[in-house]
Amino acid sequence: ATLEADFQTRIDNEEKIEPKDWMPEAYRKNLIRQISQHAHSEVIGMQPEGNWITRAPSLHRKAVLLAKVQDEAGHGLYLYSAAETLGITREELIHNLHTGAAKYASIFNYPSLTWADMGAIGWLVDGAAIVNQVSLQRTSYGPYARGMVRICKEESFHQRQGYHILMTLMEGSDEQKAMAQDAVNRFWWPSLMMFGPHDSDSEHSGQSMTWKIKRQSNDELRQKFVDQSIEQAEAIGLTLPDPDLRWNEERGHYDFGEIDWEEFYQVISGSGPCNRDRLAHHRRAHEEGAWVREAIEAYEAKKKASV
Amino acid sequence: ATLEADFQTRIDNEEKIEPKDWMPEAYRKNLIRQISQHAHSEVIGMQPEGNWITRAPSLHRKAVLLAKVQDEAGHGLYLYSAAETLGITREELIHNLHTGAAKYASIFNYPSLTWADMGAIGWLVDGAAIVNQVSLQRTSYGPYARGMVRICKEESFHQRQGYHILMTLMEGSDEQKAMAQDAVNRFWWPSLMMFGPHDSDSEHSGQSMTWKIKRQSNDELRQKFVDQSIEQAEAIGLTLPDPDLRWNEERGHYDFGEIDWEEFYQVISGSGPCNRDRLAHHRRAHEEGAWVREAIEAYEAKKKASV
Amino acid sequence: MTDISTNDTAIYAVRLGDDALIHGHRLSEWCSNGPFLEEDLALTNVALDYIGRARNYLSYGAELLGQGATEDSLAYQRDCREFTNLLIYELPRGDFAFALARQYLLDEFETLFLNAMIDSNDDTLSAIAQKSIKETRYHLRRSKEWMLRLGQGTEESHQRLQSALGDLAGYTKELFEMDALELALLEKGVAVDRRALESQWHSAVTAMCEQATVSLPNQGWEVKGGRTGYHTEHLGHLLSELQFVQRAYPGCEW
Amino acid sequence: MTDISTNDTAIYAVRLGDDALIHGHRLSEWCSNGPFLEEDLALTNVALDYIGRARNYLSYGAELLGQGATEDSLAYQRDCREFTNLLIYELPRGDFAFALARQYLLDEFETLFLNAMIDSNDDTLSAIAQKSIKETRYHLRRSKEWMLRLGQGTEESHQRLQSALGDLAGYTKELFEMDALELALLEKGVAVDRRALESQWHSAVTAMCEQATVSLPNQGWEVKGGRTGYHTEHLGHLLSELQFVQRAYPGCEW
Repeated sequence: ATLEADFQTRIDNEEKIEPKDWMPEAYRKNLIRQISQHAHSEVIGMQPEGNWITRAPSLHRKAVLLAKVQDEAGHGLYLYSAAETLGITREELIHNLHTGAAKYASIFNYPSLTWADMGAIGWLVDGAAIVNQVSLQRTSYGPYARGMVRICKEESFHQRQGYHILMTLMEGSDEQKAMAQDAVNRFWWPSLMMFGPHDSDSEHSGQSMTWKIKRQSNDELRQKFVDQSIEQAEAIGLTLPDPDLRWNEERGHYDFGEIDWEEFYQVISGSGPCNRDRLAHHRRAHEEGAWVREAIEAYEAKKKASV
Repeated sequence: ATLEADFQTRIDNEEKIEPKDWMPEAYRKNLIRQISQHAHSEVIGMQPEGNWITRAPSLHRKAVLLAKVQDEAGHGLYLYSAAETLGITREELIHNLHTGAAKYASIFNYPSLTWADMGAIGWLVDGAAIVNQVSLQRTSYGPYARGMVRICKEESFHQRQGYHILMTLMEGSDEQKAMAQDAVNRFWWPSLMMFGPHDSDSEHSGQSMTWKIKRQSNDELRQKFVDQSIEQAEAIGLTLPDPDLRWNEERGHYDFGEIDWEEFYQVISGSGPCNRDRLAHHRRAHEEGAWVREAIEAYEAKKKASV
Repeated sequence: MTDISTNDTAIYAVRLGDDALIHGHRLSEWCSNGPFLEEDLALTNVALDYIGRARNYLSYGAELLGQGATEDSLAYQRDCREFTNLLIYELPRGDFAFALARQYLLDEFETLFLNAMIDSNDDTLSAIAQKSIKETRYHLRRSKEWMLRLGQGTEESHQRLQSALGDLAGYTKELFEMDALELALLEKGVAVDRRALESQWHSAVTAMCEQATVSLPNQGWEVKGGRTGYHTEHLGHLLSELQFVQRAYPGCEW
Repeated sequence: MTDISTNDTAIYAVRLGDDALIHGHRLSEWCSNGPFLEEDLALTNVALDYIGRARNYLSYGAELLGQGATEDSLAYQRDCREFTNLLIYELPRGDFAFALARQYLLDEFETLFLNAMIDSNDDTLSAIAQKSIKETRYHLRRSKEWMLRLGQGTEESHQRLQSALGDLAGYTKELFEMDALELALLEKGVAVDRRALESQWHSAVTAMCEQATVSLPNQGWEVKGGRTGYHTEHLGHLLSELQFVQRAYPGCEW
């Protein structure tokens, strides 16, 4: 397969693969899986934050949160478009989400229970996403890589906003401080799980690295995230809920405790607090919108016919 | 028409007319109109109070309010049954409500906007209803009269509860007092309208009096209500919003200001604050319940078939 | 009793109170929304029983907690993370099939639970159980009848009931969980052993479902967290409504 | 300006702020509930414009009122009877046809209103109008397109749009009402004469509806009251959600 060899050479030379280029079927499939999971994550991710738009505690925060969720919808759109360049339709993508064939980031199966969660999600969840996405700016597939550049810029803005929410709470009343700490307690470990299983247990990692779809391993990225978070937590008086966190001079990194992988797999397999709610919500909105989509089609058809 | 003459003699002798007795068609129709309007009023009346069940400010008040709205459903049931003895089905009754052919008391087209409205509705609206219903305990149609006896007992309980809500507010903070006074300001005039147009303008009154469906005129009942309310208002420091209220030594009654009949007819004809919401709510619940009613029918049919 | 166990009992009473309050609240949302008037009446009636139960539990909890706590301070002044009701109670009211399926599953549970709590050596809890069991027996008769009607009614009612059971299944597991606090109280003869109720509950439900030609699916998912205040997103919205007046006008008598 | 007119202007600004806030809130409820992702984005965008507008109006109103009022104290610490938005803004979000029909009717209105307010001799109001009119022109283009799509789309979309217009008709009259306060401010060149906008609005709406093969029925009903705090029952529920955090944790910075 000289095609395959040429393809790998281009990858090795850091050339971007573009939609019209030849690519191995497995590369295409792997990309669709990853990009669509990423797209669905943005879209499902609108729910836990959307949950607080109507209850945001100031008009300023309400506007910022609305804008953030709007950005997520925008990211979803870029990513659906990137996936569509690989020969799959939006409808198929959504269908796969509804059947469970396509996944979304498991972190969004955790509920947002207090206003402080808007801070924790911004700081930790977007923070973890950025660490991942920064590395994906150099992914081998052109449309995906370019999407990531655009997304990363907005995400780091979101992260700062989330951090600012927590900072404000930590400067506030005792109840506010407790609320912030509680949110961080709940979101810390799930954020670490966002990077996926240990490299040794990661199903898709090997091939993805060769093809440079992924550029850094799960454990590398996770370590980077841990290292950066500790300082930020300390700066505003938050404690990360891990007694094993400590600086390891030798590694030049922080050591941290073992992730509860049983929880991770339980949440993935459907026993997360919100799995059913998230899909049911998306499905309901999609079904309620069916007549609108039909109306557009009918209208466009009439317009064409009358030209 | 010796039948008609006999009938009127029985009426004149204060005998009750029973379902199997002969009665003039117009008497039957008039009764159906009045009883069904009364029944629909109980049922639609569940909405403005139901609106505060989930927001009642104490568990005690929540239980009392729930029980009250439950009583209203119960009254609706008695009254539908009384109407059904006249040869009309529940389904027809509800259909007439939905098409607008049957009316309900216009007072329920006003919104309940604050917790104090639970007080004002209980005190004034139930109060006015009782004045009306006490007189109907002696109405000529047996099932209706007996229904009224039962209903009156519960209503006066409700009125005391409403009064107690207002009393508690009037003993409370300035905000609470203002809330109570505001509710009374909004519900006073509509309560007076509950007795219907002046006797001189009342469409159905003459015949209804002859047949003793009605036992006292609109204006007599209204006067009774005004007289009794003034003392009750004063006792807890509430002001009735009518500058013309004053004791008339000669008449032995309170004089009061002219009712805004334009508002009355506007609300009746559909421009009340809640007319559309009330019917839409009832229609929605009825439609949402269609499959349940069908299930019962199917189940009962199956049960019969298998016997 | 030592102080610690008084406090444990208080927490236990508040837990049961939260369950009853949130359940009663959801049922009360049906008022004027039932499929016909008789059912409006009946659902309101059940709601009332649960609000009454909530008051019994919460006022007992408040009494044990002391420090000025009242049934109303517990109901109206705690935020989402402090509420300890199990998740099944807070799920939105759903359609009528969902409401009745939930009610049925809980009626079977409550029957067993209250029956056991009658034997609690805490007199107040025992008394509450004795009073409540009578109501619950009546609720159960009613909800069983509805299981049959919906299960054997039309194709649509059958489907709706089945789908409701599917949506509820994973939330039932939490009913049978014991944490350290309840285990300690069980030891002392105060609390009910929830674990011991599961198989009996399961048999009853299975038998009933069979009769109704539906099933409680066991898809292997389960969601828990209510006792630690780890709720679904639905509870917060419920509380914003429940507590509005007290929050907007703090420190008043109503 | 005299003190009285400053206060009148404050009330006027708060009224306009309440309209924008409640409208923005209702639109924001669409977030993650749109018929497809592009529309989630678009509706959120319109919501954002209205929240922004609300902040401009309310902070101006707060400034004129003084005594420590802020945009947030106005938004979060007034109860239903003190809110002065017109009723059309507070009606529940309804289905997509209702949302877009309301948006269209309001976009036509806002175009005329803001255009007139540019000439206000109150510099702040004029500046807000100048900024907002650009957004509203864009909103109007979009909502007109939707009127066509839904009106001429399928039978269902046509029917839904028509029925939404029927439900909205009686709430539009209030848009063109002037009370003593606004008349006084009109006299001073501050307020817009709403009455003068009605016929132009009506022509535009009639023309658009014709193109969309629907109509704005004139059934002779009308509901009013927003400016005197006489609301529908929907507003209270909206506020219990909007204000929950501020009410539950009073006196905090967020």
